Amino acid sequence: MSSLSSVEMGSTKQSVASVKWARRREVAREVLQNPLTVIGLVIILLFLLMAIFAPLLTEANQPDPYQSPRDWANIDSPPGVAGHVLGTDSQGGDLLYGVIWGSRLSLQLSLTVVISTLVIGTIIGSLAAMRGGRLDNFLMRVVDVFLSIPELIFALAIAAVLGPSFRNIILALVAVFWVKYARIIRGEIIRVKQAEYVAAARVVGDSTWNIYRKDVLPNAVTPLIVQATLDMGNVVLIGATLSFIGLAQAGLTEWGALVSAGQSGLLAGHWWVSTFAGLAIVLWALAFNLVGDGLRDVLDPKTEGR
Amino acid sequence: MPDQEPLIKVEDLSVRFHSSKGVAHAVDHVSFEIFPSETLALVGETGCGKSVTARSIIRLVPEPPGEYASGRVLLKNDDSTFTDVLAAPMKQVRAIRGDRISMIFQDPGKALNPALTVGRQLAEVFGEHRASVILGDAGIGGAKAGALVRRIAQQRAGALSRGAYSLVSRKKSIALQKSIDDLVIRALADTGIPNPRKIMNSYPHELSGGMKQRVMIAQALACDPDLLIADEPTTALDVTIQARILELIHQMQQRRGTAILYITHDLSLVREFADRVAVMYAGRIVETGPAREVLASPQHPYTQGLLAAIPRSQTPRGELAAIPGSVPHLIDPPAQCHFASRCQWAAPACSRDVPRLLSLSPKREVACLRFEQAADRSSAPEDMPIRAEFERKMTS
Amino acid sequence: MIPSPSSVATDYDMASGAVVTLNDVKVHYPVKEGILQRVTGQVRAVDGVDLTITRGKTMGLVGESGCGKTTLGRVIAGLVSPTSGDLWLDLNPEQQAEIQRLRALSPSAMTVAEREIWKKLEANHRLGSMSREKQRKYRRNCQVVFQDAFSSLNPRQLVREIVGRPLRVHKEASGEELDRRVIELLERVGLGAQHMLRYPHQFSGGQRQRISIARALALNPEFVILDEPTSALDVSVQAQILNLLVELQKDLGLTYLFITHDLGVVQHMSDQIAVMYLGQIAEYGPTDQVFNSPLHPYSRILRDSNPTLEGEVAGSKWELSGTVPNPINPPRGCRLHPRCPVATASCGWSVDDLLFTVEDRTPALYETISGVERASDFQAQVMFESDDAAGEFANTAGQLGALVASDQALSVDGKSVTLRFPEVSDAALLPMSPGRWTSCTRTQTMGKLPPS
Amino acid sequence: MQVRDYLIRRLALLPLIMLGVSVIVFTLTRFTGSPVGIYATPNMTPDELAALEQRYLLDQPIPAQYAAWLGGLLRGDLGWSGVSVAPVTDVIGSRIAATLELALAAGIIAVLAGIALGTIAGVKRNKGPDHAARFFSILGASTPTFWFGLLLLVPFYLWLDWFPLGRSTPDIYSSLAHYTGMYSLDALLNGNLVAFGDALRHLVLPAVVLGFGAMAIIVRMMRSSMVEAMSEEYVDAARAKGLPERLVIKRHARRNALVPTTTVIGLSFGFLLQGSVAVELIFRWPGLGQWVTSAILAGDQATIMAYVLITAFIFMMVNLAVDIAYAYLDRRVVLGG
Repeated sequence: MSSLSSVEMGSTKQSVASVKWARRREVAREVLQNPLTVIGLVIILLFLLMAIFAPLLTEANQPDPYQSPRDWANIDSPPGVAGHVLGTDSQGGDLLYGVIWGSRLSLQLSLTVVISTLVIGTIIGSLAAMRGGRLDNFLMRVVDVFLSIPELIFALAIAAVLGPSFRNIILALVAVFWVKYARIIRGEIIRVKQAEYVAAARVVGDSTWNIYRKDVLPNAVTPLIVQATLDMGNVVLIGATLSFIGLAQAGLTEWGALVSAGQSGLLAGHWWVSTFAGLAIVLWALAFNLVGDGLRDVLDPKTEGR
Repeated sequence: MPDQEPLIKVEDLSVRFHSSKGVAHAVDHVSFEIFPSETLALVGETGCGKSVTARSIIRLVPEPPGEYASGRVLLKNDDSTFTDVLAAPMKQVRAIRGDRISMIFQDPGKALNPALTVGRQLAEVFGEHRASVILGDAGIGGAKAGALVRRIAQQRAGALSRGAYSLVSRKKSIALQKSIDDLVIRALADTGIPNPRKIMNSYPHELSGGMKQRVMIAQALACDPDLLIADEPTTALDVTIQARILELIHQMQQRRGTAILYITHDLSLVREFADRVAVMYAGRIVETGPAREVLASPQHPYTQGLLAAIPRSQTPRGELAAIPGSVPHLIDPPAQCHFASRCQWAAPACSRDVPRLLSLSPKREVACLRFEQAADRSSAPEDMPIRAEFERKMTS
Repeated sequence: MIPSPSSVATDYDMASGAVVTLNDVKVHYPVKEGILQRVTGQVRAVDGVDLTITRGKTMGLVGESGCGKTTLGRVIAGLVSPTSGDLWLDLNPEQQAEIQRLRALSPSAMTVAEREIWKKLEANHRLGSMSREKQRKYRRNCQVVFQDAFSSLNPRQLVREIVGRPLRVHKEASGEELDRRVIELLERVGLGAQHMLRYPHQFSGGQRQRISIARALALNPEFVILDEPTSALDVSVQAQILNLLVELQKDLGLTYLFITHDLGVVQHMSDQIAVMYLGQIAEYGPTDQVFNSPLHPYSRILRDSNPTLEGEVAGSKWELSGTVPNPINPPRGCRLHPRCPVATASCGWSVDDLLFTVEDRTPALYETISGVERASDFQAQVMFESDDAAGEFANTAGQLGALVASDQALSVDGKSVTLRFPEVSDAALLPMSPGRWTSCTRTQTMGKLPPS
Repeated sequence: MQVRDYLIRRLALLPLIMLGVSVIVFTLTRFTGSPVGIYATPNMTPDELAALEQRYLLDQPIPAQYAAWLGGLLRGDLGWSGVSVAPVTDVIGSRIAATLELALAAGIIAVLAGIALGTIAGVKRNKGPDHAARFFSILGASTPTFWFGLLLLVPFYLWLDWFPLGRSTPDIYSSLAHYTGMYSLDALLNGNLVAFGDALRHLVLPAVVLGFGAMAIIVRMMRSSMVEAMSEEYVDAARAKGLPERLVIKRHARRNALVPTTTVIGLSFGFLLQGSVAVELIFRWPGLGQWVTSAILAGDQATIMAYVLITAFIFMMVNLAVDIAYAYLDRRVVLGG
């Protein structure tokens, strides 16, 4: 019987890595087969580039780059007039500048909220599912309480209490969104704990922490990744609604705030102010929803192991 | 076995499944016949295409992703003409399903709708195929009843809530309901269920596995079909209940003369409950013949390997004759005998040509190049597998 | 004729000692109902099992779904802790006999010296009261191969990590030494180095079971629990795995506990067989004896209902009637009696059993009962509207449980039927001859099963 | 578990969760500078303010304050709404009917359209209608309600003037007897078709805007449970009985697909409540949503807190109703915690 020669043995480290990467590429190829997902990814890439290269695309407005520069001479000018590609709002704020710097704020908002809630939710959900018993019951009742207040209304109350500012919107969303992840990870861990490979690991005598780290979490995390991708879009949607109803600082280049600023001009026929900012929100949320849906079809836990 | 006209003739049936990885040839040019009140067993391991073949007989394979690539399924009518189920309009196929050919499934727990009572699901068969009988029993004249009553009878048989479709007159609707319930109770009682009325009103999750399978049998034989397709009817049941269910099906066949197509992976079942057997491997029939004969003297290497792998009382421990290797995948398969890679008599010709199902004797067929002449295959004799047994048998 | 009640633990191959000995092991799960989730009953999954697994042999554990065989396997593997009863490990013959003797004495009757010996035995051999280090040693020595090839391997790990894990957990090897050991294990089960860097979903069912076996052998255990290892496999692949298991047992002197519902497989693989029904052992003995001359109706019915390729089974086939009773309150006396074709009045018939059987099989008759006066669980007065209803009930009930009328269990007077069943204690597993045990009270009195 | 036990258990849990919500809201009120502000009516004299602090034990330790606050809440004293210059409870009384009317109308649209689209998408899997329904539902989930409102407002109100803003043409409604407080229903109950027509004209646009988002959630859930139901064996068994495809889908597949979807319908009602905040603002719909947005701009904490409590309560009642429907639909209800 052949056995691995020493040369091959030496290279086991790289070959393990290469096999793991081959597996990831295989999954990636499967995801990219769906055209809708590809469109979503392209849009996300564009937004990413727009956010990163904002200072290059438009000259940063001093002192606060997140307040769009005022061109008092051409207020409410339609798109393409006086050098304003997308036109200006009632205070002469350049809309193109607003949309570009708004993408930075959206990136900031979505990354901070999703990552922090993912971590908090996973910790609490894992504790509840692994420990079980009274702690599980207590944590799940707390989750029930949080979930009985609609997300936006809860966040709205927190942000209003903390005082209107973009930072407070982020804090409010973090305080509200972790619950969703706690519930998902708890359900998945309880499902995975019944699998025989977890019993096999216990028979071998591995510690609970190792079993959690090596067997339970990796197989329970997939639905979390799908939900996180979807929430990268949802979070911006809800954040924009909060700033639309006035919970962000005045004049901020946040898309929701821009749409709100354009609302009064609408009746006077200045349609462009709300439209472009709103379109940016839709594209952002659409992109992440498309990618999230594509991931869900490919990474369905039930068929994954087959 | 009666040698008059066959009830079902499956001719050159091929079923393919399209998937992102390619086209899988699940069933590949399969032909066989089923004679009235005969029990034919279709035997093979997981993925050999036996279930797809069975479902094709009542055109249950979903198209897409499935596709009937070739062949016909001919069902004999009373006037001894034949209807091709695969080509007939769906309306006609639906009239056949449940009335002339019916089916029971492997896991009765999954084959019964959890949200409907047993009685309601059973009544559906009567509502669909025996609406005139329901009307007759309820004393509602066939002629003047009109289409509306017929439709309501149909709906009522499967109606969600009994009140929803009450007829114009209260009296008629009670009579109608009573005639439906009588039919259901008689069907259930026919399978030896002790308290049919109680079972009729209970939900599937309240019944044991064996009881659910009895309900499935009652439902399948409600309209006294010509053919019952039993897709691994007892695999999900415990061995003591399995024996009783198989016994029940056998008795009902004796009483009604129903032909049975048995789908199973368990060869020992074939010996006790089947008249004829067809062994399938990787989408093709490799051997057919009377059950006892095939089990006593299997000709095809795969059948021999399968029989040798079953533990018997006197097989010394650890010496089961296992078939090496595993089933090849059937996605865009090359022209070959799929068993060649695992066969001890394989020869170069085996991995080039597809063996034809040839009849050794009037009732015995085998698909193996060992039983064919090099000349018919237009390939060099040394490429053909050795034909020792066959010559010996022919000359002796 | 019945020897003094001692446990099956005394009876095993004296020379090699016992890997595991179970005494009166019970596993009960609380049933919670209602708003406050109050405990209203216990599901008695395993309800008092005595068993000895002899070193170097294969013990077959067979029974239908829900009989508790998998739970018992999990208790022995340490995955489930027993509600009561003891699990003794590595007892040599003397210790085995000593424990049986001491167990029979009530604690007060023990002398100080005996109590001392009992303490020492517990500290060294009883799971739960032995030292952590000893427990960990047992954990290494007892491994499990599971049924579902798909769910017994972590889909996210490579075969190298899966098979190597036991060695890493017990820090036996690492780095290249670990890889070498893993390759050796893979080759031993018929796979090779080329399978090291692959994911479980890239293998067939049979290959996955081989990986599962390789993992079980990693710490070269003495004792492997096989929980339905081939039930999910096709016959041809099953043959390959069974041959491999036998080969490994010969080479490594392994002890197997082989759990399955397939009678053909258990007959082929095991030296001793324990047949389980509703959480208890119905019959225990050497395989061929249990198959050729079963001492419990259930073993016989299991054997007869299992289709075989061999000749026709002699005599008429017995059949079980009704369905498996609810494990929350199992029938009294012998647990099979409501379904058993040869049950007699003294098999444990209670009033409820009879009424439930009548209701299930002849509901019309059941409706004619107007009232029931219970003197006890075993004696009652059943009243009917009319005399002939009472009469009819008497003779139908008579044939139902194959009750022998002569036992005066039933007597009709006028409009009522009096039921007088003998008060029977729960059936116990008793030896009929060395190595042959049965819990069928009828066989215990008659010596053997009635001819079919 | 019996259906009865399950519902009693859910009812027993309700006050517990409501208490949890009140604790959260109470802690929020403690973040707002001086808590007495909630109860203070405008231009109160300092000693009147001191009396208020006494009454609500604001100088006592937190648990006592919570008890007093909760006592006030149970007595209906939620404080003073600076925005509407009236006690909070009265304002809720007058505005809750408007929000419920809008939410119900949007809900009906979302549920009917959602189930219909979801069924078609599930049955015609990976064919034309499926892709259309999926894209339509993803668009619904990605479009912010407020922007979609503005998007429809411009053509239908500004240019075509098909649909007016606000809740009804003034004083049409005032002459009618008030039964439910919902204009459309009351108009119907009064048999006054003109008023009913007018109420509908005002209701259509905001209801469609609000319903669109919720519909997206229902379509997605209905589609996935339809796809799952269609692959079940009892659907094949139904076909094997010779049933027409129409009946197989309606009586077998959809009946079971509705079971998980009912829970999502409950959840999507939460989406309606939170959507009404922006929609009521845009369409000048005099409901609770409009009231809370004005409270935010004015920093009126009492209104905001009351709004959170009342919406949580409505949301829980709806979920309870959905649970009852769930228990009725699927007999083998074995629902754990």
